[in-house]
Amino acid sequence: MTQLLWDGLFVGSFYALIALGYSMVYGIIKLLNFAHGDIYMLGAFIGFAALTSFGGIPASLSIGALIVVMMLSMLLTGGAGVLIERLAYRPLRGAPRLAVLITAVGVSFSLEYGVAAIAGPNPRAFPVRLEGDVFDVLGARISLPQIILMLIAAALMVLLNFYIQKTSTGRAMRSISLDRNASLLMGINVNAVITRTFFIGSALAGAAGVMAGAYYGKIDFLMGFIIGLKAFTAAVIGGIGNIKGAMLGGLVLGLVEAFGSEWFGGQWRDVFAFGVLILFLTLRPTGILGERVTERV
Amino acid sequence: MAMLEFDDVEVFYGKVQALRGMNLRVDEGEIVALLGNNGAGKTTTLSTASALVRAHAGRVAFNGQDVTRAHPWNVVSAGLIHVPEGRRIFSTLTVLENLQLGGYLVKERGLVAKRIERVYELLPLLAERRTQQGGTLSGGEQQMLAIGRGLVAGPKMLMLDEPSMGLAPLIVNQVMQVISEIRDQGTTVLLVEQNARAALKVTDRAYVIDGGATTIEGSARDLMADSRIIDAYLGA
Amino acid sequence: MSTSVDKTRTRPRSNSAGAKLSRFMESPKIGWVAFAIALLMPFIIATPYALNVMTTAAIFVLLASGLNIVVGYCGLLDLGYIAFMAVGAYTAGIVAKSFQLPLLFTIPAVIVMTILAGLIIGAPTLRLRSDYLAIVTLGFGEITRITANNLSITGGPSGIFGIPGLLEIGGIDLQEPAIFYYVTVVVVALFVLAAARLGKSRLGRAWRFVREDEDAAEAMGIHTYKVKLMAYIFGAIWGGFGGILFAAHLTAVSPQSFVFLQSALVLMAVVLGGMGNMRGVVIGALVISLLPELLRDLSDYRYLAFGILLVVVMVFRPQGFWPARGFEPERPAPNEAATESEPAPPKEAIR
Amino acid sequence: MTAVLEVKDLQIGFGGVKAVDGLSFSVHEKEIIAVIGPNGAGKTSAFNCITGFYKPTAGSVTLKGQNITGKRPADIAAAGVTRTFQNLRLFPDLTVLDNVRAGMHLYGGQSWFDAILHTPRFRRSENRYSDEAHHWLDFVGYRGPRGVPIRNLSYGQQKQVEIARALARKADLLLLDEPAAGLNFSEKQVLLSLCRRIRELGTAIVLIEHDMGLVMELSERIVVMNFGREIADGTPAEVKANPAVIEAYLGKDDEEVPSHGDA
Amino acid sequence: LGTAGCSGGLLGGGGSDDTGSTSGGESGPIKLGMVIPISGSSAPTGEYMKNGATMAVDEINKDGGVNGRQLELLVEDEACDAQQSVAAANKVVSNGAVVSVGGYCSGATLPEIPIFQKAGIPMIIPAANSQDLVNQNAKNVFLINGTGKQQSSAALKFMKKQGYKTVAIVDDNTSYSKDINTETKKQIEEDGSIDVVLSTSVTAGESDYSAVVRDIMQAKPDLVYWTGYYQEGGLIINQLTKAGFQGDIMVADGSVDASLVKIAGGADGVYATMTQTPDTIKGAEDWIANYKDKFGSAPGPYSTQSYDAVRLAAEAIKKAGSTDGDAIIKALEGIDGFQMFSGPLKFTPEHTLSSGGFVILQVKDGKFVLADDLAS
Ligand SMILES: Nc1ncnc2c1ncn2[C@@H]1O[C@H](COP(=O)(O)OP(=O)(O)OP(=O)(O)O)[C@@H](O)[C@H]1O
Ligand SMILES: Nc1ncnc2c1ncn2[C@@H]1O[C@H](COP(=O)(O)OP(=O)(O)OP(=O)(O)O)[C@@H](O)[C@H]1O
Ligand SMILES: CC(C)C[C@H](N)C(=O)O
Ligand SMILES: [Mg+2]
Ligand SMILES: [Mg+2]
Repeated sequence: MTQLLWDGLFVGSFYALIALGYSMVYGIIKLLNFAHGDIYMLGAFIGFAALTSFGGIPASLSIGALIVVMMLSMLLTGGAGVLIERLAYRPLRGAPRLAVLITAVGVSFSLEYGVAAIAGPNPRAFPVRLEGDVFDVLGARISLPQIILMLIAAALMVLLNFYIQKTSTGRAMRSISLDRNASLLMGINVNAVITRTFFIGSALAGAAGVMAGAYYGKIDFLMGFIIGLKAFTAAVIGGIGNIKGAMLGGLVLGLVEAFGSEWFGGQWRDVFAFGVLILFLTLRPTGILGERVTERV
Repeated sequence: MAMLEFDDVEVFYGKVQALRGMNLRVDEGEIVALLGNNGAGKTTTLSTASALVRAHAGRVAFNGQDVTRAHPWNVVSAGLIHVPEGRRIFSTLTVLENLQLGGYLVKERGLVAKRIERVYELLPLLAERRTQQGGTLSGGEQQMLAIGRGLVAGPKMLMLDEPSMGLAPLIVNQVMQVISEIRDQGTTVLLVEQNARAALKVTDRAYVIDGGATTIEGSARDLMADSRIIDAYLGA
Repeated sequence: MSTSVDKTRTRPRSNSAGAKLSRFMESPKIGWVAFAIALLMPFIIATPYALNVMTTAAIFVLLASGLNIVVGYCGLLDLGYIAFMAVGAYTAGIVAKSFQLPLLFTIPAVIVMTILAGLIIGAPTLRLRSDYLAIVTLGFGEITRITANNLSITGGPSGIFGIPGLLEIGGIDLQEPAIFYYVTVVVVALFVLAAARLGKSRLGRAWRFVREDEDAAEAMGIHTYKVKLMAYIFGAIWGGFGGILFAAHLTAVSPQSFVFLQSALVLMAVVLGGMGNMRGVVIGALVISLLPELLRDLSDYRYLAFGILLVVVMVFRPQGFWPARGFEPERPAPNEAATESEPAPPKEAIR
Repeated sequence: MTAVLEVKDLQIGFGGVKAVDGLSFSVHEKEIIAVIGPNGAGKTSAFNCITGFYKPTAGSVTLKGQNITGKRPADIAAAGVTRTFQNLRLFPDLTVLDNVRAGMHLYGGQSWFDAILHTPRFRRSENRYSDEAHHWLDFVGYRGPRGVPIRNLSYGQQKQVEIARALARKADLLLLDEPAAGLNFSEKQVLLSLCRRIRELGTAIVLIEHDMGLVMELSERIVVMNFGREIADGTPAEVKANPAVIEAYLGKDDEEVPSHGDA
Repeated sequence: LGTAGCSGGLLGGGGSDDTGSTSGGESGPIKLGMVIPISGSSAPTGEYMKNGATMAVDEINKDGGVNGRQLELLVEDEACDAQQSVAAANKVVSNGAVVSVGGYCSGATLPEIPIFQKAGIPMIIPAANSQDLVNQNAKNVFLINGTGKQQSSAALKFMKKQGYKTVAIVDDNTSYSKDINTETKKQIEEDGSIDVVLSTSVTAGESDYSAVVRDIMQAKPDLVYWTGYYQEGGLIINQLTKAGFQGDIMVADGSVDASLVKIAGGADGVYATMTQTPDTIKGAEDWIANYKDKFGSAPGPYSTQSYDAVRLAAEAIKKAGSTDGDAIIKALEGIDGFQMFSGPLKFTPEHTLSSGGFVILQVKDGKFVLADDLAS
C-alpha cells in the first residue's frame, strides 16, 4: 500500500513537471501544445548526445555531470521551444485556436521524425544511470535517486509557482491569457513574455527528459508521445492554465493510475484513469483548481 | 507643443476603411474631446495612436516621436495610455492585480503602490472591492477600474474611450472631475465621449469625426453654441 | 457539394474572370464537378493500389465531414472522434461475422450503437467548455480502443478479420475494388451533401450560435444541451457509416486502427480544410489522407516531411484552405423586395 | 391590467455580498419600466435572475402567471422573455443577418429532416427567416452592412443589432440592459422612438439605464435600487423628487446632472 | 479540382504503368514485395528486416539472379497499422510483386492476406507469427517464424525442465504478445504442474513499469516471462532488478535484441525463447561480419528471417520455373530440407515450420547465447 502510494507519487511528479509546461503555454496562448511531450524527448536526446560526447564518465562523477548536462539540456530545449514558437506558432496569432493546434501536431511529427532521422529509430540506452541506496520507509522501497529527482522536481515547481503568482512577469502572463489586446495597452511586451513562457515551459520538459533518461535508462524518439498525453490529462485534471493545479493534477494522475492497475490489472489501468477523469470533470467541470468561470452576462 | 498629432492617417480593417485622412492635434496640457456617430472612427483613432491598429498611410506622432510603426508597449512606455472601450478588465484577476498591471512598466516599486492608494481615494468604490475578481464587478465598477488602471501607469497623456459609459450620474460627475484634476497635475487628455454635455464641460477643445475624418473643430465653448453640435450631440 | 439556400439573394456581380471563378467555387455546381471527377478517376487510373488509396480517402472524407459537424459547426473540440468509427466498424464486423450477414444488413445495428455512443459521450460533456471537453473526448476515445483491445467479443488485440463483404447479388460483388470504390463515393457524397445542408439550416445555425456564445444562445431560447447532443449524434452516425465502409474495405477491424493519432488526423483534415465549410473539409480530408501516400517514396522521411508541410501550410493559410465564408448577400433581388417591404407584422409571441 | 412579470422578494448573493436583496416589482402589459440605481446596486443581477442566468437564492419570478423561477435561460426565453446584455453578447463571427436569425430560433418551421431533403417546408421557412431578419434590422433603423460578420461593426452598430435580435424573438417582455450606453444624443432619440414602437407591438419593456433624460421621458414607472433593495418605485416625477434617490443616485446639484433632456 | 490534382499526382508518383495486372511479366527484374514498419514504434525492426532482405537480394543478384532475371525488392511502410498496410500491400501488388516477403506486425499483416490472396501472390512471412495468421487457412500464407503456439510449448518445456513452481506472465497488450501470454497460460494450466500466479498486461511505450513490478514482487514467482518487445522488456528487467527481484526472467522472441541488454543495464542470466539467431549458429560469424560491413551496424531481430524469406522465395521461383503464384505456392509446399538459419525447412500442412522451431537462449556477458536447444 505504501509502495503503491509512493510509486504513484513518483510517476506523478514526472507528469507534473511536464504538465507544468503544458499548462503555462496553454495559459498564455490557449494552445494545447501537442509538441510539448516531444520537447521532453528532445531534452533526453540532448542529454544523451552531451553525455556520450563526454566519453566515458566515471561513476563517481556521474551525478555532477548529470546536473551540468541537465542545465545544458534545459538551455537548449528552452531555446528550441522559443524557436518553435517563433516559427510555427507566432505567425498564427489571431488565427483560430484549432489552427495552432494542428501546427503543434505538425511540429510534433517534425520533432519525432527529425530526431529519428538524426539518431535513428532505435531506442538508446542512457550513458549515465542513477543508482543509489534503497531505504525502507513504512514498507515502501524508496531509492535515493527517486528522492533526489522528486526534490529537483519539487524545487522547480515551487520556484515556478512563485514566479507566476508573485512577480509582475507572472502577472503579465496571466493577463495575456485573459485579454491580449488589453495587455498590450498595459505596456506589456506580449512577444517577449510569450517567448519567456515557452522558454521556461520547454526547459522544464527538457529537465524532465534528462531525468527520465538517467533514471529509467532508455530513450527513444516516440517517448514523448504517451507522457505528453498524460501531462495534458494532468494539466486538465488540475484545472488547465493553473500552475498549482498542474502539479496537483500530475500527482493525482500518478496515484489514480497506480490504484487503477492495482485494482483492475494493467490492461484496464487507462480505462480506469480516464473513467475517473471523466467522472470528476462531470462533477467539477473546471478541474481541481480551475478558476471559476466568472464571465458575467 | 503638440503632444499627439495625426497627419492624413488612413486605416483599413481588411477592405473596410475606417480612417480616411485623419488630421488631429492635441497640445500638451489640453483636454480634447472627440465626438462622432457610431462607426465614425473614434475608437479606431485611439487604437491607432496606441499602436493596436496600424496606419496604412499617414503619420502619427506622440511627444515629437514618430509612433506610426511602434509597438504598443513602446507607446505605453513613452507615456501614452489608452483606456479602451468596453473596459477590458482582466476578469479572473483581482481588482488589485488589475491595478498593478496598470503599472506594469513602472520600475519603482513603491510608486505603483502609492498610485494605487491614490486611485482608491479617487474612486472609493474600488477600495472596497480590492480582492474581488475583476470580472464579477458590476458594469460601472468595471469602468472605474479601467480608468483607475490607466491612472496607475502615470500617463503623460491619457486617452479615454467613453469613460462615462455605464456610470451612474453621480459617478459621471466624479469621473469628469478626476479628469480635470489629472489635467491640472499635468496630464494631457484625449476623450471620446457620447455624453457630450458632460464632456464639453471639462474640455478645452473638441473635434467631430465623421466617416473617418474630422469635420468640425473648435473650442468647447464655441461648439456648445454650434447648432450642428446641439442637434446631434447635446439636444435642445 | 452543397446547395445554397438563398438563391434569390445573389446580387449581380462584376464579370471579371476572377469573379466568375469565385462565383463558380461558391455555387452548387462545384459539388457536382467534384463528384464527377471522383467518378471518372478509375478511368484514368485503376490499379488496385490507386483504387485502395482513393477508397480510403473517400472514407476519410466521410469521417471529416462528420467531425466537421461536431467541431466545425458546433465548436465542440472532439479529440476522440475515431471512437465513433470504431463503434461502427466493430458493430458491423461482429454482427456480420457472427450471423454471416452481408455488411449492408448491419446498418440498423450500427445506427443504434453509434447513437448510443453519441449519447454516452455527449451527456457527461455537456457542461464542459472547450479544452476540458477535448480531454474528456480523448479519454472516451482511448477507453473505447482499450476496451476493444481487452474484450474477447471484439477479438482482443488482433481484432476481427474475415468480415463478409457489403453485399453480393446475382454475380455482382460490391466488394470488387472498382465497384466498392463507386459505392463508397456515392455514399460519401450523399453524406457530405446532407452534412452541408444541415449546416445551412435552423439546426446548423443553432450549432453555430452555441459555438460562438452559449449564454447568448440560451437567451434566445436555444436549448444548448439538446443542440450539442444533436451534434454528437449526427457526428456519431457519420462516424458509424465510416466504420461500416472501413470494415468492408479492410475486411478486418483491429484496435490499432483507432489510436489517438487517427482522431488527430481527422481533426487536422477539418482544420486544414477550413472549419465549418464542407467544401474545405472535403479538400482537407483528401490532402491529409493522400499526402502520406504521396510521400511514401520518401520512406524514412515521410512523417518528417508531413509534419513540416503541415506547419508550413498552416502558417500560410491559418484559416484553412477554404474557410467558411462569413459573408452572405445583402438584400433580396428587387423583384423579391416587393413582398419584403411589407413583412408580416409580428403577431402573437411564439412559444 | 394584467401583470406580465411579477418579481417577489428576489434574492441572490455572492460570497458575502447580497447583490439583490429582496426585490419586488411588477410589470404590466405594454408598460415601459426603468430600473435605475448606483453602480453595483444589483440591477444587472436582477435581470440575470429573471432570465435564468443566475439561480435566485430566494423569491419568485412569475411570467403571465407562470412560475419561471430558477428555470434554464432557454426555457425562460421560450416562456416569453428576451433580453440584451450590458456587455454586448453577439455572435462575433456570424453575419448580422444570422445574428438576427438567432432570435427566431423558436419559430421552428423545419426539422433536420426537411433540411437534409430541402423540402418546400424548408425553403419556405428559410425565406421567412431571411425576410424577417431584414425586417427587424429595418425596424431598429440599422443602416450598416448586413452580410458581414458582426466583428466588423462599430460598438453602436452592434448595439442596434442586439436589439434587433431580441425583437426577432417577439417576446412578451423585453429586458434592455443600458441600451443607450455609447449612443450620442441623436442616436438616443432614435432609441427612444424605437422603444415606443416596440411597445406598440405589444411588448412590455424593462430597461436599466443611467441616462436620466431618456429614462424620464420614456418610462411610465421607475424602480430605484440601492444595495440590492428597492428604495423607490413611482412615476418619473415622484422619483425625481424623492430625497433618498437624490442622495443615492442623482446627486443634489441638479445643475451637475449630465443628461440630455433637461437643457 | 483539388481532388483531381492530388490524385493525379499521387498516382503518377506511384509510378505504375500497367493497369491492374498483377503478373510480374516475363522479363525485367522479378519483384518481391516487402511490407514492414518503417515509421512508428516498430520502425527499428523494420530497418533490420529491410537490411536482411536487401542482403539476400544482393547476394542472389550477384550470383546471376533467379531464372536469369534479377531480383528487386519493393519495400513499403505499414507503420504497424492495418489501414496503411492495406495501402502498402496494394501498392506492391500494383507494382508487380510476385512474392511477398514482409510481415512483422500480425495485426497489420492480417488484412494483407485477402489482398495478396486475390492477386494470387504467395506470402512468406518472416516475423509476424500470431496464431490468427494460421487460422485464416489461406493457402498462399507461409510462416517461417515459429508460431505463438510453438513458442509457448517451447517455453513450457523449458519451465518444466528448470523445475519452476510458479510463473508470472506479462504481455504488452499487442496481439502478438497477448497471444503468447494466453497460449502459454493455457498450456501450463493444461499441463498442471506449474502455477501461473500472475498474468497481466502493461502499456507499451511508457517508461515506468512500477505497477507490474509491484505485482510481481507480491506474487514472488520463480520465473517472470515477458512476452512483449525489447524496449519495454529492458525497462522491466531493470526495474525488477532494482526492486530486488530474485527469481529468473525469460523473454520471448520480440525481446531478443542487443538493445535489451543495454536498456536493462545488464541482463545476464535472462533466458529467451527464440528461433536460432546468427550469434547462436556456428559458422554465422561471416554472415554477421558481412552484414556489419554492408550496413555499418550489427543485425537485429528478424534480419536473418528476412534474409531467409528472400532466399526461400528465390528458391521457390527457381523450382517453379515461373513467377506464377500457384506454381510458387506449389513449389513452397514441396520444399524439404532447404537450409535456413533456423535449420532445414519443411512446411506443415498449415504452412508453419515443422521443425527447427524454438530454442532457449540466455544472456551471458551481455550477449544472447544458446542455452538449450530443447532437443531432448
Ligand atoms: N475589427 C474591425 N473589423 C472590420 N471593421 C471594423 C473593425 N472595427 C471597426 N470597424 C469599422 O470601422 C469603422 C469605425 O469604427 P470605430 O469602432 O472606430 O467607430 P466608433 O467611432 O468608435 O463608433 P462607436 O461610437 O460605435 O464606438 C466602423 O464602420 C466599423 O464598422
Ligand atoms: N458573479 C458575481 N460574483 C461576485 N460578485 C458579483 C457577481 N455578480 C455581481 N456581483 C456583485 O454584485 C453587485 C451588483 O452587481 P450588478 O452587476 O447587478 O450591478 P448593477 O446594478 O448592474 O451595476 P452597474 O450599473 O454598474 O452595471 C456588484 O457589487 C457586483 O460586484
Ligand atoms: C516478434 C514479432 C515477430 C511479432 C510480431 N510483431 C507479430 O505481431 O506477430
Ligand atoms: Mg467606439
Ligand atoms: Mg449592470
